[in-house]
Amino acid sequence: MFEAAAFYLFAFLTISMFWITVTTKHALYALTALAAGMIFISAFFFILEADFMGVVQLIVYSGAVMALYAFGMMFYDTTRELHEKQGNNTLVFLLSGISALIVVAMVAAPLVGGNVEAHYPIVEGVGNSQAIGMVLFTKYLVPFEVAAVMLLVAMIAGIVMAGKKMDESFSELSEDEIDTKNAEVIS
Amino acid sequence: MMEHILSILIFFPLVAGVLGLMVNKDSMRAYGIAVSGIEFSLSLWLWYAFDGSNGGFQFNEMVALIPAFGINYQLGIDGISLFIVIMSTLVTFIGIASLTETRDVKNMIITLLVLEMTMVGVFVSLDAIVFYLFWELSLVPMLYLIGAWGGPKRIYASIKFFLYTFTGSLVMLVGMIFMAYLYQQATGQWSFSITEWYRVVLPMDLQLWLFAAFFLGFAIKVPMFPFHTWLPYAHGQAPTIGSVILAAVLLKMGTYGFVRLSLPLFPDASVFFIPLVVTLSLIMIIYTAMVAYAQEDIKQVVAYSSVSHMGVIVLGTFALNIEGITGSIFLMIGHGIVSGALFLLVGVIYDRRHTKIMSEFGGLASVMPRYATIFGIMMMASVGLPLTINFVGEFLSLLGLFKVSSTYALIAGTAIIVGAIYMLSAYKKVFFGNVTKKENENLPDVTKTELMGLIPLTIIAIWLGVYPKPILDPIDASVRENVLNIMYQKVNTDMGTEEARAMISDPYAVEVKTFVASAPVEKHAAPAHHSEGGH
Amino acid sequence: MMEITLTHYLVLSTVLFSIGLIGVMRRKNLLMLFFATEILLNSVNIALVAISHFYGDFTGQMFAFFIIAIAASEVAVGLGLLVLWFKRFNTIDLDNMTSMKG
Amino acid sequence: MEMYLYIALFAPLVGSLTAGLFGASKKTLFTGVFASGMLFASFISSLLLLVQVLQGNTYHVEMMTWIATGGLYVPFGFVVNSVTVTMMMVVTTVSTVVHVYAIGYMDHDKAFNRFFAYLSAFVFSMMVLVMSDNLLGLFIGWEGVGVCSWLLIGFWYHKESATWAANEAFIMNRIADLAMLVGIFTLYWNLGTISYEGIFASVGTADHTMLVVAAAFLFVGAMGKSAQFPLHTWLADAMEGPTPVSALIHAATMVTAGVYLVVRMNPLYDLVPEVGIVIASLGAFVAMFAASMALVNRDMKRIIAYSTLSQLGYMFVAAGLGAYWVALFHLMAHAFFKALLFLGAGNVMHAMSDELDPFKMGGLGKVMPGTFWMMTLASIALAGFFPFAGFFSKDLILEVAFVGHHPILYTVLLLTAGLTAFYSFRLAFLIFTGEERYKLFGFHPHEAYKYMLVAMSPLLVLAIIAGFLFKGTYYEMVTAMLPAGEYHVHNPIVYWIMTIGTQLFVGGAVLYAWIKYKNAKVDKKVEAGFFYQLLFNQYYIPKIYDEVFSKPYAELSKMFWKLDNAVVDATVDGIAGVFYGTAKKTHTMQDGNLSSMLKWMVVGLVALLVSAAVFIGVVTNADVIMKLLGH
Repeated sequence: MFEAAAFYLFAFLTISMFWITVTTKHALYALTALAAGMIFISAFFFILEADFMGVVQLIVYSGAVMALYAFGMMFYDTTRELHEKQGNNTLVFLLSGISALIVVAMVAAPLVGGNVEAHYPIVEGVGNSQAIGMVLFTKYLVPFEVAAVMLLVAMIAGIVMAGKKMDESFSELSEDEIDTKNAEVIS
Repeated sequence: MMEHILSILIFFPLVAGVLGLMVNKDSMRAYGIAVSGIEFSLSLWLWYAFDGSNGGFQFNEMVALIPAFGINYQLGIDGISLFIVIMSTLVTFIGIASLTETRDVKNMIITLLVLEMTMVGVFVSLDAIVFYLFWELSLVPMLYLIGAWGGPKRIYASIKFFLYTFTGSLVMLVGMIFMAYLYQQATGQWSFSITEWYRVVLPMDLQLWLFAAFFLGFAIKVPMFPFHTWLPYAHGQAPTIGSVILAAVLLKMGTYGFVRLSLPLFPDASVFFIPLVVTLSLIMIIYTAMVAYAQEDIKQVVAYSSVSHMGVIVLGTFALNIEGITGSIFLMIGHGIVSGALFLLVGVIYDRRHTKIMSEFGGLASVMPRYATIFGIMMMASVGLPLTINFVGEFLSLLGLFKVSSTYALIAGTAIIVGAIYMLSAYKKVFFGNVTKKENENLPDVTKTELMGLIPLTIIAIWLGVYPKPILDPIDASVRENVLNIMYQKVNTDMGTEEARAMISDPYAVEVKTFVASAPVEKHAAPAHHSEGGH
Repeated sequence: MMEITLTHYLVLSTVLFSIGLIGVMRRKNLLMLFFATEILLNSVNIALVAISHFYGDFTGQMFAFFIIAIAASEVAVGLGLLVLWFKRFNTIDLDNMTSMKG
Repeated sequence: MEMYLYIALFAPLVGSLTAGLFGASKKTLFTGVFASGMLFASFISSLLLLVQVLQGNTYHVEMMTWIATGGLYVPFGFVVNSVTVTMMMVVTTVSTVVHVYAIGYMDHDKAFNRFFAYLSAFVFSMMVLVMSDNLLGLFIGWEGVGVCSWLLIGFWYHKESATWAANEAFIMNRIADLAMLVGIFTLYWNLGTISYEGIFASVGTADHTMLVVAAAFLFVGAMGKSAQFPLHTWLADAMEGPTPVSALIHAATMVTAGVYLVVRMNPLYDLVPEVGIVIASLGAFVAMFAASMALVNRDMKRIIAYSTLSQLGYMFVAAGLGAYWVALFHLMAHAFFKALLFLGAGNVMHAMSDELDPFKMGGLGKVMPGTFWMMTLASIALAGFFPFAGFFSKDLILEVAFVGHHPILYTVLLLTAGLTAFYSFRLAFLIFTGEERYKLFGFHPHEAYKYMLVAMSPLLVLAIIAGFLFKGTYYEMVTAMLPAGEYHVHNPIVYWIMTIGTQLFVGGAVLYAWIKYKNAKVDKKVEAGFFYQLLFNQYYIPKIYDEVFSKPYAELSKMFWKLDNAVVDATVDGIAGVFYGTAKKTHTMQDGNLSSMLKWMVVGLVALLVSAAVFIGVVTNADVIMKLLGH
């Protein structure tokens, strides 16, 4: 009973937050709504007894990623309304609607076979974090390390791309000047 | 050495061609002649070592390439492919020896050597994938020949040639993979070996589909009506040597494919498709012959005539009896020699006048008598005069076809009429009459270089017309063993159709009649009088 | 109705995904586009974790975990590129980015 | 003896190749003499073989295999028997004479050597045709003589009319050759062999319909070579060639090959009398038809050509009615006097600087008496006066028709005999008697070289004596192979009435020609008449052929060529164009705008989802769907 109430509540909240994210004209609203939606999603993870994932969601998404976005938004005037040319909106809604409808129909119909075998079953009596750790550092050790390296590489790339010559505004330079500067940086 | 002779035949030109990159430009011609000459001698040696009475595959080689899918580097040669291989090496040799091209000769010779590799490869490979590999590879040097040394519209012509034939072969590739899949279904393991495929009997419906897939690939290559339009462009734009090899060898890949793959693999479908194939061939013979008559460009006349004659080859193949198939294979060789020579001959006047339009000439018989004579002999060979090479093939093909249907044979026989019409009128336009153009008055007769190519071809055209036996016998043996016997065995299983059974008779039931050596002069006593008479 | 099954979660996930799709298609601002992709990724995460839960298998959670890692990298690189672009052209409107015109 | 056989066969080839070696070089008398010598060797060998055959021997050699595959076995095999030896004698005799004659005739021609190469090659082909022991060997010669005929008709290749006529002859013969091939195919697949011996051995038990088909097709082949209606137009046009060629090829030998074929295949034709009667009727028709065209023609050589055609008709009547030995006999006799006639015409042409219109001649008898006598005697032989060769052979054919109870054929042939006499003497009178009209046109005629006349003399002798001297021996010899049959009218009174009546009728025709043409008066009224015009224009047949076959063929060819470009190739290009056009239209999809690309991505996603849904639906509901489809 409690589970159902929580599910519906959070489902409603998540959907509305994300809806705001994709429709609002204010970047700030969108960011805030997205962050809220992320937090609400972590609630599902907790309901689903995936405590570790819930925590990761909160820390990585709501914390780190949103913070990154927030920094990214500092570059331009967030109070200004976004001017976006809107083309054929009906097509957009139609396409999304159809895809949603089909997937829902496929999911709702009792088609998904029941013969899925658990390769890494959840062990009784062991905490979620502990169990995840066991799987992560055995079977998924190599992907985990690769992911770590990837994050490192992404971090360095982000710094290199965004961080160089912060004192110069590229937007005020001509193409040629930018090219020469780029050449300098690369060399 | 002998057990790898086929591999040597394939890869020697390639290796020599790559090494040719290091050869000095001025000595490239000599190098090319030497390499292709050695290759030709090797192929002649192959003939010497070949056991003509054995119809099966000889000099077999087998190296596993991808064992999981049964793809092997499998080579072998029988009477059917032997002479086409020899013809390929001969035509390449002669082409290089009589090369009059002046632009970028070095690259051209290297291209020709690579082309020679692919041609030999197609005719000796017994694995479908290797066959396909060489089949497609052959397009590349040819594309390069047309595109780099061709006429003004060479890019269009070469792209058209490439894409058109490539499309057809892709369908064929699908057919091959499907065939291998069916083999896997039947035997539990994969194989692309053609000799293995020979052992699979397929149900009729599958045969039809597979036949159609293979047919498209081969028909475009032949080229059969209505897939022939790439050929006039390719010939029209190609340099002389390109046309020679295209007509002499590359087109034969299609008809060879019919004999090697379509007939033995899909005997019932072959019988089923006879009306369609024969109709297309008949249209092809008459229609292209008429188009040839309307041409103003002598090279186009030869090009269309080449298409027209290919129709007879296809007809002979689909006669499905020993006479027809043997004749069609012999005609492949004859057509290679004759149309190759005709293209060389056209090249001779093109080199002198840089035009191929017939109205630009006239009366050449008095200016270039030797040239006119050789052209005349080759023209007569082309129209199938007895005692020239083409007659043997055409006669046997039509004879075979007559067994299938006398009406077909009668219509197909018009080839000898329409062929004479366009050839004679073209000859008349170019060689007869008075010399009307001033430029033609002092044209030099054929040079020694040109004669190096033309004389051997002329001699062969007459020699094989008078004495075709050394070639016919091995072909006959292989047609019995590798084509008709397989077909006969297959159609007499449960899956064979009634029509096919009625059509294909046991090839070994036909008695081989041989010439009694040193036939003595028979001296008959005066024979009995015909008794009655008078009215 | 009261019993929350896997289907519920999958439907929710689908709905969120289509909202994300709407965002991806509607938004012309590059930053907003990033937001929409986050929605897409999150909706899939929900589905994966839910499947993991209902089948008692950790694979789903692992995938969700890696997706989060990848999303983080994507944001890092993507924002870097965005900043670079903005500095260079003073706009991050998609309609101005047509250099890959066919 | 086989050595003589090979000499007879290959000596002309040696002569031809030797002459051919000098083909492009200047005139050397040597080539002509050598080729003639080779021909003479061939003639002597044939003569020796004839002696052997007369003693009842026949020879059959197989030189080597030619084509052998499947069940087909064709050797180069040669036979000498009474029929072939007769033909060999005719061929070698006439060609030796013509060769010697041509040394003089072609004296001034630049391409003297080439001429002998061709002419000897022709003789070789003819010998192959005659001597071969199988039908395909005959076909070698058949096509070989066709090619040599093409080369020789178009010998003066700078003349448009000559090359045109050469091509016409070759192509028309090819049409007939196709029929011939079909005949050979039919025999092969039904009897399993194409050697004469094999065919004759099994022909008796074969299916009758098949035999009719084979015989008919072979005869169509013969029609082409022997220029029978409707394939006759090439023969008159072939007169463009040098006159010795006309004498050898288009009178004495090649055109009679058709008759020879029917005679050679007599066991087959014996079994199909219905085909025989068609042959005979066509022969009679052609005899009359050709003679009528000869009546009014103003071209000396063409008149003789039509006369040849007409005589070929006679031969076919005999062959068709089963009197093969009679046909062959007339063939032989005709070869002698017709070749003589042509060679005489050649002398006249030489004298008149290649003028062919007899109305521009007249009175030449005084200037060239040798030629005058020879041509006149040849005409007498042709007209069939006693005791010349023509009397014995041609009247025999009339008797064959009479005895065989074919009154229509007999009447036609009798009338034709009168026409024959009329036009041959019309020609003779116009050329040799009357006023010397040539002076008006400034000609300076002269008699031919002595040795040319000497060369012709054997033919003259043969034309006179071949009938009464050889008939008996010939009959004895040739009936060893051919159905014997004495075609005698049993009632002596009827016989004498017929014979004398025919002679009187023919004589009357000659007299009429004398009255009409001794002064070479031209009756303008008659010339304007419908019949005259009809005959003069050869019944408009060449024109009809041109309109009905040649021009439409050329038009159709042009149309096909356009079709090839406009339809067949355009279809291919069209298919390529579809791809190209699609790409051109849809490349705007790639507008570089990320937003629209994303939209397309979603469209793709939806498409994939739909197809997945449909696939799942179909798979899970397969039973229902199959039921709905009625399986």
